[in-house]
Amino acid sequence: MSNKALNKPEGFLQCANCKKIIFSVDFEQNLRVCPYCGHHHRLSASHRIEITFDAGSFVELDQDIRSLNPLEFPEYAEKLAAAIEKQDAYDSMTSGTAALDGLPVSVAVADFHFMGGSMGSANGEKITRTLERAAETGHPAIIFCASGGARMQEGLLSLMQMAKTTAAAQRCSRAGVPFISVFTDPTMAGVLASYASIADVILSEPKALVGFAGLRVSKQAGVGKVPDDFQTAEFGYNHGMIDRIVARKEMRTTLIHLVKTLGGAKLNGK
Amino acid sequence: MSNKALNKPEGFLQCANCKKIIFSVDFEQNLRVCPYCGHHHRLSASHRIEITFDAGSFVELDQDIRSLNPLEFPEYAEKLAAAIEKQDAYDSMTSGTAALDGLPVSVAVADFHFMGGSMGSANGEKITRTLERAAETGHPAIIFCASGGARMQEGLLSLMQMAKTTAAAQRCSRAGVPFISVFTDPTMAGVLASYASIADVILSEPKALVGFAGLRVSKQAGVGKVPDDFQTAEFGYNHGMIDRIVARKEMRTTLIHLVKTLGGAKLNGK
Amino acid sequence: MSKTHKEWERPLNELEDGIIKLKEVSKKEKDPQKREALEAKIADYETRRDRYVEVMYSNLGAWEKVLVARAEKRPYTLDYIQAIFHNYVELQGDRNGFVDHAIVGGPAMLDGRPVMIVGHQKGRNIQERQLRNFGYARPEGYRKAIRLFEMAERFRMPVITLVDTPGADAGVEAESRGISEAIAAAIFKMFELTVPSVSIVIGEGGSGGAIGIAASNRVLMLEHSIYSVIAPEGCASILWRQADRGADAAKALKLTANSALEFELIDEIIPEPIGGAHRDWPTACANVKGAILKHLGELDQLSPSAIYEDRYARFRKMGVYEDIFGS
Amino acid sequence: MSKTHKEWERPLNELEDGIIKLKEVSKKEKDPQKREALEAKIADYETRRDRYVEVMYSNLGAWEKVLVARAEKRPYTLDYIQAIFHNYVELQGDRNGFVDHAIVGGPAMLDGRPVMIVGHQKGRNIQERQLRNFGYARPEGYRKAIRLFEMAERFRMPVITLVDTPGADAGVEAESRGISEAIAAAIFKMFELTVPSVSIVIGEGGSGGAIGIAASNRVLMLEHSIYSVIAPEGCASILWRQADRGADAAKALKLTANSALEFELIDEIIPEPIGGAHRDWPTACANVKGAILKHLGELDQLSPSAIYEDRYARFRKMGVYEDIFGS
Ligand SMILES: [Zn+2]
Ligand SMILES: [Zn+2]
Repeated sequence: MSNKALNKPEGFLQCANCKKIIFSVDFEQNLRVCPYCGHHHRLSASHRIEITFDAGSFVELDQDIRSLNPLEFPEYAEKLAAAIEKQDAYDSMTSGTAALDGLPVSVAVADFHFMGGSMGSANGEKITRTLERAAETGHPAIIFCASGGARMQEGLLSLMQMAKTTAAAQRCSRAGVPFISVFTDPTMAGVLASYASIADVILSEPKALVGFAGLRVSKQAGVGKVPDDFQTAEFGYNHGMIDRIVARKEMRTTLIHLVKTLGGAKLNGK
Repeated sequence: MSNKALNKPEGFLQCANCKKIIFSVDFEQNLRVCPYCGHHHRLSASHRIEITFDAGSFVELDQDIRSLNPLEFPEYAEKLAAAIEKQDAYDSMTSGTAALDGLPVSVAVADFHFMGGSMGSANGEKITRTLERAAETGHPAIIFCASGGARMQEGLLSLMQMAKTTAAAQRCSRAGVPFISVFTDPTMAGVLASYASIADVILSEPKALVGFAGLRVSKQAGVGKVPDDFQTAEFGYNHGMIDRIVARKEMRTTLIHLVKTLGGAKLNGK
Repeated sequence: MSKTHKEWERPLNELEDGIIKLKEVSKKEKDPQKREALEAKIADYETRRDRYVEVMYSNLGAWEKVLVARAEKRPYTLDYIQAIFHNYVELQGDRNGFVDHAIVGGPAMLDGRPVMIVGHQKGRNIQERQLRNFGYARPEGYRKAIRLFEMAERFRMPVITLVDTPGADAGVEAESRGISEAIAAAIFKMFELTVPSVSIVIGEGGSGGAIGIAASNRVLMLEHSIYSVIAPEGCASILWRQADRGADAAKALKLTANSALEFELIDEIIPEPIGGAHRDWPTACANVKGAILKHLGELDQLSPSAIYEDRYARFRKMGVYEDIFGS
Repeated sequence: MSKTHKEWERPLNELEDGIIKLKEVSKKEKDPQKREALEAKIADYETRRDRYVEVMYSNLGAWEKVLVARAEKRPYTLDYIQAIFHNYVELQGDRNGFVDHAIVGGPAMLDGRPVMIVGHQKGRNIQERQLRNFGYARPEGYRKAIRLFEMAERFRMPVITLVDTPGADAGVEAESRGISEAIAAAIFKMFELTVPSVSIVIGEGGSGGAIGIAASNRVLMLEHSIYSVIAPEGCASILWRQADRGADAAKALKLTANSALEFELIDEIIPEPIGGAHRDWPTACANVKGAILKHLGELDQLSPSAIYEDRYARFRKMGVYEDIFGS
């Protein structure tokens, strides 16, 4: 299913889920959540940052980090260049520092539009730095995930990003600093099977696609029937993997509560 | 099912499981395991100690500890006195120190024949001391369990033995000393839901009854059908709760391997 | 069969219903004289009601305690959380494939300080009761609790647990996922903590299911709560093969807060408002809050390793036995 | 469709079958002269066979490595354990309700010192293959591994892991019990360790399923093993929508030990006997043992905290990226 609201006649859009026509102003005011069916359309990293953290508090870091093509993988250089050109960014992950109700946090926000948010060397490095900054400063880490998984075109280097980012999360944990990951549509495969799933708290937007392998692969591998809500956030919630499904408009408040309580001791220097 | 081999004409017994007649000498040589069906008949604590640990290595401790009747629970005093009289012991648990292939171990061995091996204050105290001795000396703890659960007649005091013995196991773990529990028929309820199940390694004799509640209660509580092997050691093994089903004649060797490997660092003073 | 709490309180409830009706009549009454008479009657009934409640609750027997502890209108864990804490974020998930709504928990603020809360949760209507499995927690509930305990340790948050369960789920599914192991592991994890922990039995403290989240530095009981190694009905059924002799078993089991205090198994009894917590939630919640603050305040004086040792020592001494020669 | 290892080795196998037959004939031959001629022929065939093997294996392409890494007769984890260690006690149980036979492990002795072993296990016959889920580990396998890692840390035992999986189980059941979480948690746990850890890719190092037990201080690969972010067939199917272009994908993915070493993702390549590990188990096992002893010996020099930092630093530097202005 495409997750992109389609542009319709001037000032109107069509919901990617229920196909109803939405007045653009309403759509934006409702944080790109369909007012009819509640479908959470994908957000760009900058939009997500804007609606989540204190106004003007975000400071971007690591913005020049970009993947190379060490394997000289077929067509990779072209794809990467096109993504950089189109998204005006070097990677799907935007990382830096921000504040939530005045409390400092170390953040990274994924943008699925950049090569499906796949995790290559640059992506892994930015996540790692985000978690390391949290461990060092004692400021809670918050990562918004959106990814199809590891970036195949960087081969084993990409697989190692699973280990590297998870190691950084462990360091954060050892330092007693909270790490909250937020699943957005979609959070899959190598990202789900590494740092994203070992956060202290895992939140998810409603109906986000969340799973280990593509549905086709799961069906081939399995014997039982596939539940209707398979690989949705709700399935993850009902199977103990997600702590809370949080509607987009409640996300900021929920994060503030968590940062205050879980980060309380560190943030007060105790 | 009764677990007691019945005495038959001079020199013969009947297997409690397959009902076949067994020559007593064979039965004893086979460690009271039926040569026909492999049924492991219950053992007394002294017999278990004899066949498990190095000959003559066992030194009993805590043998004078006995339960009182603080709740003045109906009929408890009489039942307890009768058990003491019949079993010539103050409690179902025999505790002390022993050796396995020359390596020192802290041990406790339950005897189901004493009031169904139920855990009251005396029982909990002996388990606690066994685990504390392990933590202090660095000698691995080995506990053979056989119990219907907590001793109802000591009320909340019995329930607290679950916490007390589990705390002692935690202390053992914190000290880096291995704790191995061995389930024998039956290992149930309050004992299963406390120290027995948080051992580093859990072994079980084949077909031992192992469960949280009586079968009747489980059936009432549940909705699904009851599997054929429900609440057997094999069921526990297939549901991730038991590490190994070990035949009685392999138990000593298995314990020696575990004590050598898991206890290696501590026993060599590293 | 033994009475339920509702049946036991019927005379009282009838009196209360009568008062409500009289009040309605009085409100509609135009004649001042008649209204005055009615109001006098109401005042009289209320006095009688209060005295009745006082007498009824002043000296509850063990079985009456069982009835009150199980009362449907008693405040449950989420009611206490709502009244006492702020910024509560309930966290689900055992991270093992299952979810349990009979145990709830998450971080929250208590008068400006972060704490981690874990508690059994019963349901108040039939749908919620089913969702919450009638308060019988499953393995995943205890595994969730373990996660929250670990988080509390990592982030240096005191742990508050609220105990209110008839017992852990003993069904085939729960058994297959290791209900015994889950309870044992939860107790074990509580003993690992170097942050303070306070547990309060707010209703039913039912056997293994209760102790699974009650291995704390301080264990308190609400005045009319119960704490028992086995449900009285189960005990009666084993002892006398008569499940309906629960009242006799309750007495024999000594499952009241007074007995628990006498055997030094709990640290304090939290008084309930007259007529029980279910008659006055705000007072019950205030008393619970006061008790938590008091005990946390005391535990705040201890270092992390002293917290650990204090908890160990607390349970280490539990038990009544004779050791003739020592050893 | 691409060839299997068996098909690829067919000419060689035919030659070997021929040699076996000739030997039988020779053994029965009574005439000394004829026997001598036969034996000369055998010797000639054997020389040719040896040269053939040498040529065939001296410069394997990426796809041939895939075939060899998957060879049915290659030694598996339990074969290495059997040959290298003593007193091995296999421990089951995730302590969460499930059991997985695609990951095995337990404590054992290595030349007199205790170690903890964890490895993927494939099956050799059809029953065992089903039991072991064809080497696709399930969540419970990783959770068992976590238990064993924790035990290793508690009892100060080095951890040895043997990696040999086409990938983790991606089925509906595995998903419902959190295969992703289980892998992540296993990696996480490995990074917690302050005891040394050594991982060896002995066959297939298949994506997440492999890294789940391969976050060690030292990661080694057998000469003809492979290590890849995705199965070549899966990659081909995504890239070109042609699963049978696995050979092309294998080349593009650079999944050989040489490439892994070149990108500094592994520490050493363990040589295999000529013709591959499946042709000479004792030599393969001896080489693996030698490598373990060598690396453990080096790691023994480090303090627990240095072990932890060494592992972190090892993975921290992995990745090839440009950071124009730094930051
Ligand atoms: Zn819609
Ligand atoms: Zn028999």
